[in-house]
Amino acid sequence: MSALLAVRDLSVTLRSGGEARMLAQDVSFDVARGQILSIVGESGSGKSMTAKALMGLLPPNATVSGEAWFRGANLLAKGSAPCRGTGIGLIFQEPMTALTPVLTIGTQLTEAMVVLGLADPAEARRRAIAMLDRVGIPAPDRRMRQYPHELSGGMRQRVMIAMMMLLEPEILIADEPTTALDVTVQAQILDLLRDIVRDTRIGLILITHDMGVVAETAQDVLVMKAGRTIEAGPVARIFTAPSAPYTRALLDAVPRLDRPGSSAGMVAGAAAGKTLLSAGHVSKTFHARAGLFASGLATRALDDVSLDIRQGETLALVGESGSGKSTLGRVITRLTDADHGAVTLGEENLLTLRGKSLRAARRKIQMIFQDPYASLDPRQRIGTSIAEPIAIHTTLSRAERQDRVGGLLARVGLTPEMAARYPHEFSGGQRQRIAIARALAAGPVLIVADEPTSALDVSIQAQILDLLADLKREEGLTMLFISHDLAVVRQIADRVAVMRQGRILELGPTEAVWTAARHPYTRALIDAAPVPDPTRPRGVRRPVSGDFAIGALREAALGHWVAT
Amino acid sequence: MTSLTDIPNGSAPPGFWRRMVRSSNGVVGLIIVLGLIFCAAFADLLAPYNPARMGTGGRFLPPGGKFLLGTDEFGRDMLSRILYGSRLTLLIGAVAVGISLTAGMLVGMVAAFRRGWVETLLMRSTDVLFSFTETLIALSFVAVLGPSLQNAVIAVGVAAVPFYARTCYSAALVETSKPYFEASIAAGAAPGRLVFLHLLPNVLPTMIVVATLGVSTAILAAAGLSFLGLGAQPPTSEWGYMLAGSRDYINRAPWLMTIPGLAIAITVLGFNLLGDGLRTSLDPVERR
Amino acid sequence: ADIVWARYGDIDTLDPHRATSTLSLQVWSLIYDTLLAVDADGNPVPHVAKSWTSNEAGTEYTFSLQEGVMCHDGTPLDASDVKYTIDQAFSETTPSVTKGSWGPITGAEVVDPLTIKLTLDTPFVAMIPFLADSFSSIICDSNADAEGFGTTTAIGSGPWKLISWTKGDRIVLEKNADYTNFGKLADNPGAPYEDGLIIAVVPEPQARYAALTTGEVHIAEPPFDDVPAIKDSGDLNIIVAENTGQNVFWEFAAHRPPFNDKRARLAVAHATDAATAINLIYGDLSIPEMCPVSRGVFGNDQDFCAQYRPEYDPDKSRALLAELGYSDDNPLETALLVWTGGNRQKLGEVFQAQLAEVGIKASIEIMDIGSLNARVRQENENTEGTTGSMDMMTWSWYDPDILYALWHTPGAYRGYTSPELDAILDETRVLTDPDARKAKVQEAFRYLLENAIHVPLYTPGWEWVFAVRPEVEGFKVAPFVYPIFSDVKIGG
Amino acid sequence: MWRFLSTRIAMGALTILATTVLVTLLIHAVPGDPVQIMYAQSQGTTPEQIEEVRRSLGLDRSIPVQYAMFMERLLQGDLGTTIRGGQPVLDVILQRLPNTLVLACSAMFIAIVIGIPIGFLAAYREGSLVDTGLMILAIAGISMPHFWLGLMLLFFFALELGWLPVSGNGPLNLILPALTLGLSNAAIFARLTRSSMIDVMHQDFVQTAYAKGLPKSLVLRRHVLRAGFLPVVTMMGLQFAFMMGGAIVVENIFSWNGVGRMAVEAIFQRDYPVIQGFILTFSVVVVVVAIGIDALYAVLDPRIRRA
Ligand SMILES: Nc1ncnc2c1ncn2[C@@H]1O[C@H](COP(=O)(O)OP(=O)(O)OP(=O)(O)O)[C@@H](O)[C@H]1O
Ligand SMILES: Nc1ncnc2c1ncn2[C@@H]1O[C@H](COP(=O)(O)OP(=O)(O)OP(=O)(O)O)[C@@H](O)[C@H]1O
Ligand SMILES: [Mg+2]
Ligand SMILES: [Mg+2]
Ligand code: NI
Repeated sequence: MSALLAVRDLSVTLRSGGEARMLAQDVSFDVARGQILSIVGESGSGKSMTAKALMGLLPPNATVSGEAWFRGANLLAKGSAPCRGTGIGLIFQEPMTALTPVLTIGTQLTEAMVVLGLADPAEARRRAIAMLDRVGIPAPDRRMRQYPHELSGGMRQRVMIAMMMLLEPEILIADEPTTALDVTVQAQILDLLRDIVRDTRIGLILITHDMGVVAETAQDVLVMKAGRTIEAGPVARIFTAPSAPYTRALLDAVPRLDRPGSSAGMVAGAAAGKTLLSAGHVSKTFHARAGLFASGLATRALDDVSLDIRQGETLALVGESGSGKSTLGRVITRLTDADHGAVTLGEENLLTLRGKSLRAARRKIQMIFQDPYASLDPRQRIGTSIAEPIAIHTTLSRAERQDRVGGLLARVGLTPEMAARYPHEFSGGQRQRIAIARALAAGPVLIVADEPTSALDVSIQAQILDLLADLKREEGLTMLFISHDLAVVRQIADRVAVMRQGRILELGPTEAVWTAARHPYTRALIDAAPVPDPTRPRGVRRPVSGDFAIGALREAALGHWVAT
Repeated sequence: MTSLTDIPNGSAPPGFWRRMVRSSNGVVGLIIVLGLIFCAAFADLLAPYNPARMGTGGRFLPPGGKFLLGTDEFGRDMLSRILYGSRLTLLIGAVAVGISLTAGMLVGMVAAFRRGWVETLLMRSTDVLFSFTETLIALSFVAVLGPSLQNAVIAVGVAAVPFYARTCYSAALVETSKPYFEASIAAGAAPGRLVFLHLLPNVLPTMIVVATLGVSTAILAAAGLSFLGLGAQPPTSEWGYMLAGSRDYINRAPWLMTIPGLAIAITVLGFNLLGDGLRTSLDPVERR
Repeated sequence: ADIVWARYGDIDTLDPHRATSTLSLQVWSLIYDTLLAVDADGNPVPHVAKSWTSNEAGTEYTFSLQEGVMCHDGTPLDASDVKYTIDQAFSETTPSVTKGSWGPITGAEVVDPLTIKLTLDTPFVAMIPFLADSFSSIICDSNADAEGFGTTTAIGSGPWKLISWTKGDRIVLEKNADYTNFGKLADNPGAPYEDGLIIAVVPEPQARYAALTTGEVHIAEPPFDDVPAIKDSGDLNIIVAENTGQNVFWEFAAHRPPFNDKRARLAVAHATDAATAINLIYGDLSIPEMCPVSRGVFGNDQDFCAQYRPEYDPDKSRALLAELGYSDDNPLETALLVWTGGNRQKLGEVFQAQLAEVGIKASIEIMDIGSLNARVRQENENTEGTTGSMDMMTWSWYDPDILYALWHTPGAYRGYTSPELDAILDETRVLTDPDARKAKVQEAFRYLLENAIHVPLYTPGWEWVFAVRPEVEGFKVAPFVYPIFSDVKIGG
Repeated sequence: MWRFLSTRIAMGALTILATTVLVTLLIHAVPGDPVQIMYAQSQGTTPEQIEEVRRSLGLDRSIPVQYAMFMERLLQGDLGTTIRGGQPVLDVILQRLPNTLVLACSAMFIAIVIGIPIGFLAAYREGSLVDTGLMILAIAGISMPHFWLGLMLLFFFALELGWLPVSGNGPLNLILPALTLGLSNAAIFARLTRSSMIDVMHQDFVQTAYAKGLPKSLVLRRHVLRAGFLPVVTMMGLQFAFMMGGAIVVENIFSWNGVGRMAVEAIFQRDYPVIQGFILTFSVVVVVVAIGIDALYAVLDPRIRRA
C-alpha cells in the first residue's frame, strides 16, 4: 500500500533574537490510508512543530526544510500551496480555545465548505448537521446556533472533529486532542477517531505524550525527543521490544493501571493503623461573585463529605476535574474555610482554630502543590523557602537551620549546596523535590499532595512518585494523595476515595476498588483509562450516564464503602 | 519569629538583563532617562547662565550662537531654563508617583490580603474613584486647594491612586493565590511575614513597571495642569508652564513653544520606552 | 453687514447690577443708556438726562429726561424706568453688587414722567460721574416681567439690541433703528450704520490675530508682542485706548509683618523700576503712573504726584531693609499676588527679579481677582499667621472717590486706615467746589504716596489695544475703555 | 447579559451617588471661607447678603443636612446659581455640554478610524519593519503632550497656512481640536488594537481557521477582527473618559466653548457652584458612556449576550 503522505528529513529552524534553534530535525515518516500514526514525546520535543510545518502554519520566524509528498506535490517546497482543509485537517489539544468564541458553531462548521466551493450554504448546513450527528452530538439542529462557550469540552472537541471531517481530508492531524479532557470523555473521543479512520479510510496522525493513548489507538509510533526521531515502528514492536533506551525509559515510567503498585503489599498493615485525621460532614459551596449586587451561580464543591485518614497510610482521592478533590485537601489544610463540618486531628477540631493556635497547628499538615513552578517564592533562595517553617516554629540558630535544610535536601535527592540557588535555576522535577523538602521541614504528621506529578513529564513523574513512596516507607509519612490519574493512584495508594460532584461515591482499599469496583461510576472511570498495552482488546465504551447512586456511604465489604 | 534580616535579596527572573539589553526600546528609554537624571543632577554645572536672570541676552534671540536654545521674552537663557526644568520635571514625576505608589500599594495589598469586607470596601471605592477618571480628580483637587505646583503634584499623585491600587490589587491577588504563598500560610507564617517577605517582593516588580510608565503619565498630567495655569507659578522653569507662556509668542519666537514641548515629549518618551522595556524583560510571556 | 469684535473673555451677565467686570461693562454700554455720558476727557455730560440741578446742601438731585427715548421693546423710557433701576440697586433681597458705589441714596421720586428726583443722606460728589458710567445703566422696567432678564433678555435703550447670548461663545446684537444719541461720544446722532454687531469670545491671542488676518473678525485685541510687527506691516490699524481709568498699584497686607512697617513698604517701592518693567513687557502700550488715580480722572497730576511717589532707588531700598534687620542671609520673604490675564504675570516676573536684586524674595502666586481680593482682606483681618503679602492690585474708576472706597475706614481690603486719612477722604466727598476738591484729593494722594500705602505703577493700555481691519472706519474708544460702534462703517 | 448590564448600571449609579457626596464635601475642603472668597470681588455685598448665600448653600447646617438639601435641589434639576453673574448653573453647563460631547465624539471617531487600522496592520505584519515603524510612531504619539500637539497644529494650520478658522464653534473649527485629541488617542488605540490582535492571532482558533483552508483575508476579517475587537471595545469607555479629560486642555487651546473651558475659568474665579456642577456632569457623562459601551460589548460578545 502506497503512502498518502511521505515525509522525508523534515527540519524546522526557529530564529529569534539572533539565535537559531532546531525545533525538529530530520523527521521522516509515512502515513497510509486507514493508518493511525502516533507521534509521542515529552513536552517541547517538537511534535506540534512538525504538525504545523505540514500544515504550513509555522510562525513567520521559522523556516522549514525537507520534503513532504502529498498528492504528488511537495508540501514543503517553496511556493507550494498548502493543502489545508480538503487535504489535511488539524485538531488542537485545547477545545476551549480552538473554536472562535464569537462565531456560532454553525458558521464555523459551514464556512469552509462554502468558501472552498464544496457546497452551497444550504447543502453545507445539511451536511454539518449530519456530521454533528455522526460524531455523537445530540440535538445537532440546536447546536448549530450555539456558541462554543455553551458547549462542554468534549462536545467542542467533537465539533472540531466534525469541522475537519466535513472537508473530507485525506489526512487528519490530531495534536493531543484529549489531553485537556477527562478520562471518560477522552476514551469516547479516541473511540470516535478510531471509528472515523476505520470508516473513511483517512490517515490519522495522532500526537500525544501518553503511552496509554498510543497503545490504545495507534498502529505505528514515532518517538521524538528534542526535535529528533528516536525510534519508529509498529506499536506492538515498540511496546514489547523498544530498541532505544529512551523509549524504554518512557515505557518504564508509565504507571500501569493494569498491575498492582509497589505499595500494595502494605495495605494490610496500614489499614490496621489508628485514625490520624477525620473529616466529618464537610460541606463547601462557592458563590461565584458576578458583581456588586447580583450573586452568581453557586457551586457545591463539597457536599457532606466524611472520611478518615489512618496513621501511616496513603489515601488517594480520585475523580474528574471539578469533583471537589482539591477543595477537600484545602479544607483540611485550612487554606479554604468550609461551610460546615469538622476536621479533627487528635483531639482538636482544626476548623475552629484561629490566630496563633491555628498557626501553631498548621505545621502538622503540609501541602505539596501541582505546579512546582509556582510552589516556590521566585524571589527567595530555596534554602530560605525550605527553612521557613523551621524559622517560624523553632528557635534554632541560623547555622542549625542550614544544617536541617542540608539534610532535607539530601533526603529528597538534591545536594545541600543547592540551598543558595533560586527556584528558576532548577528543573520542574527538582523544584517539586524542593517543595517536598519544604513540606517535610515542618515535621508534619500529614501531607496533602494535590496532583504533585501531573505537571511533570512521565519520566520525572515516576521519580517523584518513587520519592514519595520512599518517604512513606522510611518516615512513616501519612499522605492524602489527590490525583485524576488512576494509574498513578494505583501505584501509590493504600486506599482510594472516588469523588464526583462534591460527594464520595466509593471508598475502599485500592486493590478492592480496582478489582471489584462496586459503584458504576468507578467502573466507568477504570474502563475509560487508557492502558499502555497494545495487545489489550480495544473495545468501544459506553458514555458514563449521569444517573447513579450518590447517597450516603454503606459498607459493602470490610472497609469498602459505596454510595447508596 | 525571625528578624527581617532574613529578607532575601530578590533576584530578577531568568534572563532579565539579556532581555532588557535585547529590547532596544528599553535601552533607548534607559539612555534618555539616565541623560535626564544627569541633566537634573548637574544642572548648576551644565547651565551656562542663571535661569532666572532676566536680560542675560537680548529678548527673543533665536537658537544658535551664544544662546544655544535662544532666549525667552525676558532675555533668559532657554537652555539653562530647560536644564533646571528637568530637575523639576523629575521631581514632579517622582513625588507624584511616590504618592500614587505608596497609597495604591497600601490599598491594593491590604485589600488582597485581608479579603472579606475590607476588600469589598476598598476595591469598590477604588472602582468608583477609578470611573471618576484621573483628570477630574486632579482638577477637583486643584479647584479646592488652589493652583500651585505643589498642589498640582499632589493632585496628579492622588488622581492616579485608584489605578495603582487596582493594579497592585490584581497583582497581589495573583500572588496570594499562588501555591508558594499558600505553602507559607500552611507553614504557619504570620501576616507580617507573609506581607513583607512574600507579597511585597513579588508585587514590587510589577509595580515598578507600572510606576515607570506612571512617571510619564504624571509628568504629562502635571505639565497639562501647569499649561492651564493650574500648576507651576512663575518664575519656575517648569516645562508645561513655559509652554503655556510661549503661546503669546508663537509668531515671533516659535522656538519658545517648540523647545519645552520637545523636552516634555522626549522625557515622557524615555519613561514610556523604559517602562515598555522593563515590562517585556520582566514578563517573558508578554509580547511586544 | 455685521461687525465682528473678538475679545478674550465673556460677560458675566447682562444684568448691570450683578457684575463688575470691564468685559461686562463694555457690552452694557452698547445695550443700555445712562443718565449722563462722558466726553473725550472723561468729564460727565448730559445724555438721557438733558439737565440736572441739585440743592445747596448737595443732598437732592433733580434730573429732567429727554423726550422720546424708547426702550427696545417699544415702551418709552421715562422716570419710572430710572426709579426701577435705582430701586433694584437698593433691593432688600438682591441689592446690586455695586450698591456701595451708588452712594448714600435714600430715595428716588418720579416727579413727572420726564423728571426724577434723587434724595441723598449726605452729600456725594462722586454720584454725577457714577451716573455717566455703565454701572448705572438704565434698566427698562419692562424687564421686570421679562423671562430670563440678564441671560436671555436685556431690554435697554442703547444703540444696540440684544438678539442672543451664547455663553462663552458670542453675543449677537442688532442695531436699534430708533436710536438717538444725545451725549455719547459718537459722531453719529442716530442709529448705528451697520446692521449688527457680533461680540465673539476668542481667548487665545494668536487665534484672534489669525482671525483678524483672515477677516473672520474686524476688531480684536492682538497678541501684545506682535503689535510692533503689526504696526510695521500696516495691514491692520492699531488703536490704543486712552483714559482707561485703570490704575495698577502695589498694595500690601498692611496689618501683618513685614508690611505693617512703613519702611518695608517703602523698600518695595524704591526697589521697583516700573518704567523699565513696563517697557519690557508692554513697550509703549502702557504708561507709568505717578498718581493713585489714573490719567483722565479728576485730580490726576503727574508732576504733583512725582514729588511724593517713592522713586526707583535700590540703594535706599537696601538701606531700609538693613535698618529692618534684613540681609542676604535673612532676606525679606513675601508672596507677590498677581491676578490672571493681561500679561500681568509676566510683569510680575520682572518685578520679582527687581525685588530679588535688593534681596527681597517674593514668590509669585497667580489667582483670579476675586480670590486675590479675598486673600488680601483675609490677611488684613486675621493678623496672626505668617508674613503678609503684597500684590499688584488693579482698579478702574472714573472719579477719585475710589480712594474713599479703598482707604476710608474700614477700607475695601480692611487694610491701612487712619483717622487723618479718613478726615481727608470725607472731605473729598462733600466739597462741591472743583478747585477745593482737587486740593483735597491731592492731599489724599500725597498721604497715600508718602506712606507707601498705594504705590502707583502704571496705567494699562495693553489689554485695551485694538487691532482694526483696514476696511473698518469710524471705530473709536471712549474714556474708561468703552468702544463705540455707532460710527463704524465697513467699507470695501 | 442582563445580569452583566444591571451590575454595570448599579455600579454607575453608585459612582454618581458618590460624586454627589464628594461634591457636597468639596466646598468644605476649601481653605478659608468659601463664601468670602466667592464674593470678595463684589464690593457691595453686605454681611447679610453673605449670610444669605451661606444659608442658601446650606453651609450653616450640618453636613448631612446640607447633603439632603443639595440632593433635593438636584433632583429638581437645580444645581444652584453661578457666583459670577448669578445664572442657573444647569443652563450654563447644558449650553456648553453639547460642544464638549461633539468634540469628544469626533476625537473618538478620529482615534478609531486612524488607530484601529494602524494597530491591525502592525499586528498583521508583526515583527516586520512596518510593525516596528508604526509602533515607534505610536509610542511617540503617546508621549507627545496633546497641548503641545495642539499648539503646533494651531501654529501650522491656522496661523501659518491660514487653512482653518480659529474662532467660534463651527464645524470647521472642530477640525483642529478634534484632530489634536484624536491623534494622541489614536496612538493608544493603535497599541491596544495591535496587542489585542496579536493575542488573537496566536490563538488556536485562528490556526484552526487556517487549517480549514480558509483564505487569509477571510480569517482576518471574520475570526481575528471580530474576536480581537472585543477587548478594544471594552477599553473605549475608559478612553472616552480620557477624551473628556483631554478636552479640558484642548478646549482652552482652541477656544472651543465647552464645559472644560468653563471649568478652568470657574476654578480661577472660585465659582464653586459651577465647579460642582461640572464635576457632576462630567461623571454622569462618563458613567453613561461607559454603560453604553458595556452594553455594546455585551451585544457583541456572545459569551455575555447568552449568559
Ligand atoms: N512560536 C514559538 N516561538 C518560539 N519557540 C517556540 C514556538 N512554538 C514552540 N516553540 C518551541 O519549540 C519547541 C518545540 O515545540 P512543540 O510545540 O513542537 O513541542 P511539543 O512536542 O508539541 O510539546 P507539548 O507536548 O508541550 O505540546 C519547544 O521548545 C517550544 O518552546
Ligand atoms: N475559589 C473558588 N471559587 C469558586 N469556585 C471554586 C473555587 N475553587 C473551586 N471552585 C469550584 O469548586 C468545584 C470543585 O473544585 P476543585 O478544585 O475542588 O476540583 P478538583 O476536583 O480539584 O478538580 P481538578 O481536577 O480540575 O483540580 C469546581 O466546580 C470549581 O470550579
Ligand atoms: Mg504541542
Ligand atoms: Mg484540583
Ligand atoms: Ni452540615
